[in-house]
This record gives sequence, structure tokens and C-alpha cells, in this order.
Amino acid sequence: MEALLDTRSHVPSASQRTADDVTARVVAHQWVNAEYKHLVLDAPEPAPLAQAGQFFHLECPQAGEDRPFFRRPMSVYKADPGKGQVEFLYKVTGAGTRGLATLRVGDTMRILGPLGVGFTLDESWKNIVVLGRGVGLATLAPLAEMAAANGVGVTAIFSARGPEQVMSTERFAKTGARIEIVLDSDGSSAVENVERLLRRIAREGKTGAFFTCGSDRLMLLMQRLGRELGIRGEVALEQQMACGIGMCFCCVRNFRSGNEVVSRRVCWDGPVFRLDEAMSW
Amino acid sequence: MEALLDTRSHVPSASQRTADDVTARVVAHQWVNAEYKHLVLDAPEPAPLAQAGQFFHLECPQAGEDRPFFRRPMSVYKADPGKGQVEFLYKVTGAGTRGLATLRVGDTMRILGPLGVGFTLDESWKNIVVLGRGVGLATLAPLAEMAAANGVGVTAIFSARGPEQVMSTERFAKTGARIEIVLDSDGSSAVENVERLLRRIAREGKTGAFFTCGSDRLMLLMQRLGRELGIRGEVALEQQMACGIGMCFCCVRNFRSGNEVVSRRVCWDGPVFRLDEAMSW
Amino acid sequence: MVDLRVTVGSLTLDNPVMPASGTFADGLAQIVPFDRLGAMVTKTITAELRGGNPTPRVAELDQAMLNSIGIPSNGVAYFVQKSLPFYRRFKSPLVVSISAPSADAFAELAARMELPGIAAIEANISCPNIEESGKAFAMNPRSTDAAVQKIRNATRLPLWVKLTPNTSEVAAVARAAENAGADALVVANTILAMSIDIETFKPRLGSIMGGLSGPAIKPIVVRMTYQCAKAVSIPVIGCGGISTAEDAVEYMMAGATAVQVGTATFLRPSAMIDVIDGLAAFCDRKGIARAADLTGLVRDAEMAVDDLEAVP
Amino acid sequence: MVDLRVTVGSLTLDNPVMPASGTFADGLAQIVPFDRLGAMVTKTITAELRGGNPTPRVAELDQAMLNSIGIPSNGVAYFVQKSLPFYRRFKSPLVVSISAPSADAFAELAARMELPGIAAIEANISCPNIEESGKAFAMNPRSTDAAVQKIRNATRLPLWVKLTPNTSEVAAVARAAENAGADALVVANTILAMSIDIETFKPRLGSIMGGLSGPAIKPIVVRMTYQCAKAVSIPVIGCGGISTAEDAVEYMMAGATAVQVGTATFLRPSAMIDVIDGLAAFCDRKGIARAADLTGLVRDAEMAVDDLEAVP
Ligand SMILES: Cc1cc2nc3c(=O)[nH]c(=O)nc-3n(C[C@H](O)[C@H](O)[C@H](O)COP(=O)(O)OP(=O)(O)OC[C@H]3O[C@@H](n4cnc5c(N)ncnc54)[C@H](O)[C@@H]3O)c2cc1C
Ligand SMILES: Cc1cc2nc3c(=O)[nH]c(=O)nc-3n(C[C@H](O)[C@H](O)[C@H](O)COP(=O)(O)OP(=O)(O)OC[C@H]3O[C@@H](n4cnc5c(N)ncnc54)[C@H](O)[C@@H]3O)c2cc1C
Ligand SMILES: Cc1cc2nc3c(=O)[nH]c(=O)nc-3n(C[C@H](O)[C@H](O)[C@H](O)COP(=O)(O)O)c2cc1C
Ligand SMILES: Cc1cc2nc3c(=O)[nH]c(=O)nc-3n(C[C@H](O)[C@H](O)[C@H](O)COP(=O)(O)O)c2cc1C
Ligand code: FES
Ligand code: FES
Repeated sequence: MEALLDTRSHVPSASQRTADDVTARVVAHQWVNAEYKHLVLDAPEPAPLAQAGQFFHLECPQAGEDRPFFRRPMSVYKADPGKGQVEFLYKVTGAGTRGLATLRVGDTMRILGPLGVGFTLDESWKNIVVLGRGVGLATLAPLAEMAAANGVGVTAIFSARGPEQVMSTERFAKTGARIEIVLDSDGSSAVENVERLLRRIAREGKTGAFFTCGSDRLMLLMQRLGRELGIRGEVALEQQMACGIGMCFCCVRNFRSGNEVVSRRVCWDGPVFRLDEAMSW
Repeated sequence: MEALLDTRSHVPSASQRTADDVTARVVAHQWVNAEYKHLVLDAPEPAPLAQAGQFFHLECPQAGEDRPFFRRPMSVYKADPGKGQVEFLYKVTGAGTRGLATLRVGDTMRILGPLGVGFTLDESWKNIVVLGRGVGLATLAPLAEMAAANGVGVTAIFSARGPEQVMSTERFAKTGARIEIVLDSDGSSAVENVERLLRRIAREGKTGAFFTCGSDRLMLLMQRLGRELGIRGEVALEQQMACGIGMCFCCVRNFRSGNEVVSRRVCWDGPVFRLDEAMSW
Repeated sequence: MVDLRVTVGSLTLDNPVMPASGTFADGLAQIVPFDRLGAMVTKTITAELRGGNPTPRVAELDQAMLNSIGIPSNGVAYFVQKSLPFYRRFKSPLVVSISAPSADAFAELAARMELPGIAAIEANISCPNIEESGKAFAMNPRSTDAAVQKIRNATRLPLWVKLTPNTSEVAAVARAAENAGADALVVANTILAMSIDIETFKPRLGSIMGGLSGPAIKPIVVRMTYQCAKAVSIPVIGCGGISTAEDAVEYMMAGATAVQVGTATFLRPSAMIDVIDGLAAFCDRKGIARAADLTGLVRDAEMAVDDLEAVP
Repeated sequence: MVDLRVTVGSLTLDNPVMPASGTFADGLAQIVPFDRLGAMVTKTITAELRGGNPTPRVAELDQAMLNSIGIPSNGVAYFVQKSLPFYRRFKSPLVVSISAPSADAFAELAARMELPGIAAIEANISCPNIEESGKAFAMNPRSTDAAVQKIRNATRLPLWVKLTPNTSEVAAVARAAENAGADALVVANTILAMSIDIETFKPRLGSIMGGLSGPAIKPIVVRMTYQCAKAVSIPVIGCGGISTAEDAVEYMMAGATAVQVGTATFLRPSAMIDVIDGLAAFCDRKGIARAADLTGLVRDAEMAVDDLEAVP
């Protein structure tokens, strides 16, 4: 048995949310590197109103042997209400994302969103640190932009296997973020090294808050440092989803809440959670 | 309960048959009219050795919503061992044939055959009459060619809704067959009219044997006339099929055999049967 | 204009379409106007607090979903305070699905449901009965009778009883529920199934086995709906693999008075609305004046079900 | 080189792949070299002559087949004279599937099978028992026990017993068959189902209900295979929706010693050969030396099947 449901969670109620299942049209869809594709969609509201950290549940086309049954959750990589667009950056992994990858410009698809609870930015913070690995950067990119728009400085640490896997640096750079890249290929991504880096940034007084996504190891590191240094933070989590809107309870994860362990739905109570309450997955 | 299986059927045994499941390649695939398509395949042996009246069990591609599960039986419309080709003429009806219709030149597909027992031609006959409706002509065309090749004269009666539905006349004409066309649109396809036509041909001494396919009504007519005038004949029947090779017993039909009614498999004991034993369907 | 209303015991529903328990919650209100639904059915609640099963709790199979959510529940008090007020805003009748580990506990929980805003109880007796070493009540007529009788005596609310497909005698169970006082039957819950990831050698679900739902189970549950509708005279609500209006029509022709849509809502949140609209369109096209006329319309009169041959 | 041999009781098979009863006959010999099969299994035969069911006898559903062929049979005498000599040409062991309407009739028919060329009997006890108003023997442990005991006493041939999935207690039935002397179990036959053509309002099968087979039933029968393999110590032969080597691996990991391929052969006559080749390739890739090592390989050790939660 998993833990009991969290009865004290203070997330927005159903009446305060405004997701819809809309038909979107592909306006661009390109490979970013050998594994990742960047998808740009024209989509009616409320889709382009998505906030950093929210996600969509995407209907993925069938393609040959691939017949994805469920939808697939994807973080919003960019949302532009002016242009009426939403963007995704995703890794081609299994049946669903392989199907997704076959979409061509002009094709339409159903997207359900924006869903979940995104990042919160305290405007009193002068600087934040975002630490992402792999596709975690996709989730953190809109946060960096939101921070910049609110006059909050950003240090972004990218962890990746090798230089080819580093993405979105230009987007982060445009926000004026300071960028640090750590790689498996040269050993710089080792936890001890990232820890040294974070401590240095903390010493510089640039760690108003911690944000992370995409790596259990790095989440644990930020959690430990955050606790030690008294830095608040948030983490965006993943879990398999069926409904995406809080109905099925398949996407639960356990969290530390005071002295208890409680279970919360990633799709409804998250996907962004308090860093200090997250548990290793 | 359906009738008991026919235990006295004298069809070739499994060891005397030579079907195989081969990969064929589409070399031509065109609409003949609004409903029918003509499919030409390059196929390895034994496919091109098919005899008139035999059929193939075709794997039909999935296309959009259409996901045909079983294969679909189709009479061989032409088989050319010299060219290594087999041809089909089919009506686009449901999921399977809609899927089939999406095949493009160069595509490959699995075809199982040649299957079943085809027409028998007694070389002592000077003339035969073939009477077909709809796609029945597809089944009878190779018979007409076989007859011509054996110096047997052919009168071919085509029954159709209107002139647009009349197909294959050139192929029959090339064999030297005499062609009569009867239509619903001008009332000439009425059973009484076809009966008058058949009696006239009989009077001309041109009814060595009767062959029919594609219409219950016309089969019954030929059967009655055949009995009255002492003319032997054969009919090619259809029935839904799962395996196509005698394993599943789904394709049974009832037949009159002496004083009994027996059940036979269309795929294994037929699809061509003695006209006098067939029963209305 | 097709009249979509159907009658389930003393309740008249605006249309025959409602959610299946466990596949519906407040979050859907963002997308689906709940007032358009024939009824609203809650996730099964239990009296006490309960955790759910270990993750992974779902797996996707070909045209099917496998789940072992279990019944994580905040308990009845939480439901009454927090969830019920939310559903009271909508005019569609609310059906509360309940579950308990014994017949007496079922009755106790049922007794607590006579509250404003609750139109009917759906007793999920597909759940394990601790008095029969964990076998579901609905697996046999005896334990079905025991549970339904006690629940019946504990409440005046309309009582729907949800059966399990994991039984060899669904018609006998249906009759037992009817005789014990059920006002309607829901046929059925998920089918026990399993899947293994052959690359990792691990079961795809944290609890190894789970319930199969979605299109793949439809022919099996249509059969059970047909058998139950023949066996009882109370309404049968069909549930299993319904994702389109055509599926709903098939269930109704087999004998269902209404239908529940489950897994399909996960794939297409508006599935229920599409089914409602499609039902009206189908009836229209076929010249059927009232959706209620679809019930039992299957042309089986000249066909004798040959029991001795049904299974090859 | 992967060793594909598996042992089913006293029989050693060259590989674990064989046809399912009713989906195999002489006609397939044109396409499939029977000598490559782990075994050959005949369509079920009965003592007496029998017609089959009314047509239509099959319907195609999404990723599934619905059939009500029944057991049309020319009787045992015809089988022995005409069919048996054909199969004697091949070196793969021949398993004859038999069926009868009572336990005594089963025993009588079994007694007539000790003939050269017959390696084992598969008792299809998923068929209706006239002594239990047409319920299949395999629906409950009691009638399973009665039938299997009588058959066991009537023959020295290896006895495989084929179970029905249409039961709520497949593990108990499996144990009953084992205790009564079965040498192996075949899990399972088709699942009772139904489909209606909503345009014509007619059932798609002439006998209304029929048996569901093909990929759609796999997760249900994998679960039963797992349950049976845990319940007995005789070999279990998995059967239900197997069309690829991956499917066969899944069944074996769940506990099957061998597998039967049914419906898939209708769609792809060479399916069994592809499964055999694919099994070898899978074992090779995974560094598994013997196919027999796949049996029960599922990693369920740290997982407790939580019976109380298995059905949502
Ligand atoms: C809130 C959220 C945001 C996400 N944002 C992104 C993103 O921006 N870019 C991106 O590349 N990926 C993102 N992911 C992960 C993405 O959902 C999975 O990579 C994707 O579902 C894999 O599907 P598949 O069919 O290709 O893989 P398969 O392995 O074939 O999927 C099988 C099943 O497992 C589920 N699954 C597999 N991996 C994951 C995973 N990591 N998280 C959740 N479910 C999974 C699938 O949804 C599906 O149900 C996000 C996940 C969540 C929960
Ligand atoms: C021996 C034989 C030879 C045939 N030759 C030809 C031919 O040369 N040209 C041609 O156009 N048609 C021919 N047919 C009929 C052809 O098989 C059907 O039109 C086709 O199967 C319809 O499939 P569908 O998926 O388009 O239709 P659907 O109606 O969607 O098919 C549903 C199911 O019913 C079966 N079915 C439907 N109609 C028939 C039918 N008339 N006969 C048998 N099964 C049917 C299908 O095979 C499938 O299993 C032949 C049939 C047989 C038995
Ligand atoms: C994720 C999930 C959770 C479910 N939870 C419940 C439940 O709490 N109570 C219940 O009676 N049925 C539950 N069910 C079963 C459904 O109500 C329904 O009977 C089943 O899914 C078949 O319908 P479907 O094929 O339309 O999904 C659940 C099903 C799913 C998929
Ligand atoms: C057309 C057909 C006929 C069958 N006939 C028999 C039979 O005579 N005896 C039997 O035990 N099982 C019979 N079965 C059941 C199969 O042997 C097998 O148990 C079932 O089809 C599940 O396997 P599959 O999904 O691989 O087809 C038949 C199945 C089909 C589809
Ligand atoms: S995905 Fe259904 S509750 Fe989160
Ligand atoms: S189609 Fe299987 S026996 Fe004829």
C-alpha cells in the first residue's frame, strides 16, 4: 500500500482551473538533435495561457506498429498568448513520442491543458538557480523567462551526457541568464562537482531559490543543500499519467509532509512541488 | 445446428495441394469504375500457377480507422506463370477492401494461395455458357480463357445494374466469346428474360455446360434449367472465411447430396461446386 | 427531436450516458458541462481512510488499460464535507459509489448516504469480501445476496449494484441482486488481467495483477449485459469499453437501459458528450423516436442461444 | 545455440510451440513444415457425428475473433481412418483433442485413443457437461475432478486438460485437474462474448454468443496462466492471443512451459514458425541458454499479490 492521500493540499480547486481539450495545428516540427524534437502548435485558448511548469496531455498519433493508447504528458516549453501558440520540446522514447514525431506541419492534434500547478516565483527573490538535466531544461526554460520578465536573475546549470545533448542555451542566454554546463563526458556533471558549483553560487548570494527538474540525483543534492543553507525551492516531477486531470489516481508519488508521508497526484497537486517535501524516486 | 459434414467429398487431399503464403509486389492498381479496382501483383510461385476458379487469401493493410483482422478471399482474375503475375478485380465494400484499395505501386503484401478447387472443363464440350453478375465476372474470366485455349466456345452473359457496372467485356471478347449484356436499368436482367436467353442458346446447341457466379437468383435459374434440359454445371460460391485452408470450419454451406443435406467448406471443398447440389443462400 | 430520456428505477435521467466510477472527478468539470450528463457517478468511497496500491498503477496495452489503482480514499467524512458540495452545484443526479469489506460495513456506509444531493447509491460489490477470503462479493450469488439485502435494509435511496465480470455465473449473480432488492445493475467492473514487460521481466503493475478496461473488453461485457438483461427485470446499466455512440447503441440493443463511459474519458475527456450527441444522431438516422426504444432491440427472436455450443 | 526443448510430463518437445485445437488441420501442411512444430494438436473430436452451429460462425472484431464454430465432427472412426494416417507422417508428437458430454463418455472416448501415432490426449473440458445443465466441466473444481478422474483411469496416454477462462476460480479448477491426474494443463479456451451489428440489429454470430480469441484476450489469459502455474506443479501450456515470439515469452515468464498459437495462424499461416524462430532469437539476445529457463522468470519476488486490491 502507498501512503494515504494528502487531505491538506492547498492547490487550486477545479473551479479555479481552466483547462480545455482543444484542436491544435502544427506550425513547425523539427529535430533539435538526434533524440529531441521541437513542436510548435497554433492552439486556441486556453492553451497559450499556460504558465511555466504546467503541462499538456497530448493525443499522440498511431504510426505503424505504434498504437499509443493513453495520451502523453509534456511540459509547456513556451506559451505565447499573443501569437496563440504553445511549444513542446520532447525526447523520442517509446510508442507515444514516436507517434508524435510523425506529425507534419499542417496536421492537427488534440491537446488537453494547461494542466497542473506550475512554478511559483517570489518577486522578493533577486536571483534563482535552475538546475536541469535532459528534458528538464524544457520545463525550466519558461521559468527562466518568467524570472527575467520579473527582474529576477537566473543562474542556469545544464547537466547532460555530452555537448550534443545540451539544448536551449540560446533561449536561456536571451533571458540574460548565466549558464553553466556540466557534462558526463568530461566528468563535470558528478554530484560533488555540481555541489561545489552550487555552493559557489550561494556564496555569491545568488541563490534566492532552487529549481530543478529531470534528475533524482540532482534533486536530492539541491534538497540537501537547500536544507543546509536555508534555501527554498521547487522541483517538477514526472509520473506515468492516464487522465492528466486528477481523476484516476495513477500518477501518485509520496511526499514528506511534516512527520507524515502522504501521497499526491503529480497531475493535479503538481507537477511542481516543494523541493523539501519531495522524495527520491 | 447445421448439417453434418460431407464425409464423401472427393476433393484433392492436402498433399495434392501446393498453396503458399508469399510476398507479392503491386505493379498496377487502378480503378475500373466507381466501385471496382484492378490489382496486378508480381508474385513468386506457386501464386501464378492458380487455376480458374481458385482464390487467394489476401492480407489487407490497415488504413485509418479500418483495421481488418482477417484476410479477405478474392478469386484469381488472371494468373500468368510466364510473367510471374496474379491479378484481382475487386469491389471496395468494407474495411478490408478499403484497406486493400490504399495499396500503391511498389508496395508489398502477403497473399496465400492458390486455394480451393477451381472449375473443371470437360474437353468434350463444344460450347459453354457463363453467367455472371457483379464481381462474378472476375471469377469467370479465367474460365472463359481456359475454355478458349481448349477450343471450347463460350457464351458469356453479363448481368449488371447499369452499363457502368459492366466490366471485363474486352477480356471476354478477346477469347472470342459471344457476349450478352442484361441490365437492371432497362429491365433486361429480369430472371424471365435471362431464362428466355438461355433457352435460345440451348436451342442453338451451345449449352454444353453452365457456369455461374455472383447471384443467388441466377444460380437458381441455371440450376432449374440445367435439371430440365439435362445440362451439367458449376457454381462458384462465397462465404465468410477466417483461415481459407480448411482449418476453421467457418465457411460452410449446405449442399444437397443424394437425399441428404451435407455441409461443406467453401474454401476447401470449393469455392466451385456442382450446380445441381448447390442450395439457395 | 429524439427523446433521450431513460428511466432507471425511480430516477428519470435526461439521457442514458454517465461516467463509470473511478474515471470521473471534479477536474473534468473544466472540460465537460456536468449538467449535460445523464448522471454523475463518484469514484468508490470507503468509510475509512485508505491508501492505494503500489506504483506503477496503470499500464497501457493494445486498445486496453490495465490498472491496479485500488480504492485510495479519504474516507466518507471528507467526501461529505469536501466533494459533495461541489457536485451539488450541478443538476444531474449524483450517484455515490461505495465499497466496504463486509456486508455489515456496506450497510453502515450506505446508511450514511441519505444526504441532500445524493440521488442513488452504487454498491461496488466487485470489491473483496473479507468474509470470503478476499473474493469479490459479486463472484457468487450467495455473497451478493447477503450484501445487497443488508444494504437494501439500510437505505431508502435507489440502490444500484455493480457486478464483477470475473465470475462464471453473472446471470445468477444478477438475479440474486435483483431478489435482494437492487433497483438496477451496473454490468460490469474491470476484468482481472496481467501483463509482463519481457525486457525487464517485471510485471507492468506494482501489484502484479489488475483490472482490464477499454475497447478490448467490450465483446465480453456486451455478452454479460445481454445475459443479465435476459435474467432480470430491473434496468441494467452497461459498462465496459464504451468509447463511441455506436458502442453505447450496441450495449443498449443488448439490453442496457443506460451506459457508463470509463477509460474513454481518459483518452478523450469529452467522450461522454460525444456519446450523447452520437446517440441522438443514430436514433434520428434510424427513425427511432426515443433512446429508450434501443433497449433490448437486438434481433434475436428466431435465434435460440444454443447453450451447449456457446463455448467452442 | 539456444536449446529450445521443453518437457511436458513424459514428453520432450523439440520446442515449446504448437497449434491450438481448432486452428490447425492438414491444409496447413502446404505452408508449414509440421516437423518443425513442438507438437501437433487436432481440432477437438467427438465420438459421434455432429453438425456445427448456424452461420455466420465467425465475426472479426478489433484485434479479436469471435467464433461459434462449435465442434462439427465426423466422429472418432473417421478420425482414426482418415486423419490419423496423415499425421503419422510427421515426427512431431500428435496430441488429440477430445470432447464429450459426460464424464463417462469422456472416459470411453479417451480409451479409444491408445493408438500408434497418438502421443497425448488433450481433454477439452471447456465443453458443456450435460450433467450440469450445459455448464462447462471446467467451470468448477467438482465437475473438473469428476471428468479428469474418469479419463485418467481410462487411458495411460499423457493427459492434458484444457481449461476454460469462463470461471471465477481458475486456480482451484487447475488444482482439481492436477489432483485428478492431469499431466499438464492448457490455459485456456476462448472467452464467452457477443457482438451486435447495430445497422441490422442482428447478433454477428448465428448462435448469438461465441468465443473470443486473439490479441484482445491475452492480458486476461496471461493472468490465468500465472495463477494456474502458481497453483499447480504440473506444466501449464499457455494459450490465448499469442501471435508473436514476444507474446510467447510473456506467457512463459508468467509460468507457461509451452504455448499454443491459435487465431494468429489464420491471419499469418507461418505464425508458429515465426514464434519458434523469434523465441530462439529472444533467448539469444538475452543470454538465456534454454527456452525452458523462461518458464516462471517473471520478477515477482518482492511483490506480494495483494488479493484484496487486485480488482479495483
Ligand atoms: C508533467 C510531465 C511533463 C513532462 N514533460 C516532458 C517534456 O517536456 N519533454 C519530454 O521529452 N518528456 C516530458 N515528460 C516525459 C514524457 O511524458 C514521457 O517521455 C513520455 O510519456 C514517454 O512516452 P513514450 O510513449 O514515448 O514512452 P513509453 O515508454 O512507450 O511510454 C509508456 C507509458 O509510460 C509513460 N511514461 C514513460 N516515460 C514517462 C515519463 N518520464 N514520465 C511520465 N510518463 C512516462 C507514458 O506516458 C506511457 O503511458 C513529462 C512527463 C510529465 C509527467
Ligand atoms: C472464394 C471467394 C472469392 C471471391 N472473389 C471476389 C472477387 O474476385 N472480387 C470481389 O470483389 N469479391 C470477391 N469475393 C468477396 C470478397 O471476399 C468480399 O467482398 C470481401 O471479403 C469483403 O471484405 P470487406 O472487408 O471489404 O467487407 P466487410 O463487409 O467489412 O467484411 C466483413 C467480413 O465479412 C466478410 N465478407 C463480406 N462480404 C463477403 C463476401 N461476399 N464473401 C465472403 N466474405 C465476405 C469479409 O471477408 C470479412 O471477414 C470473394 C469471396 C470468396 C469467398
Ligand atoms: C483507473 C480506473 C479506476 C477505477 N476505479 C473504480 C472504482 O473506484 N469503483 C468502481 O466500481 N469501478 C472502478 N473502475 C472500473 C470502471 O468503473 C469500469 O467499470 C471499467 O473501467 C470498465 O469500463 P471502461 O472500459 O469504460 O473503462 C475503475 C476503472 C479504471 C480504469
Ligand atoms: C475457429 C476456432 C475454433 C476452435 N475450436 C476449438 C476446438 O475445437 N477445441 C478447443 O479446445 N478449442 C478450440 N478453439 C479455441 C482455441 O484452441 C484457443 O484456445 C483459443 O482460440 C485461444 O487462443 P488464440 O487466441 O491463440 O486463438 C477454437 C478457436 C477458434 C478461433
Ligand atoms: S493522471 Fe489521472 S490522477 Fe493524475
Ligand atoms: S475458411 Fe477456415 S475452413 Fe474455410
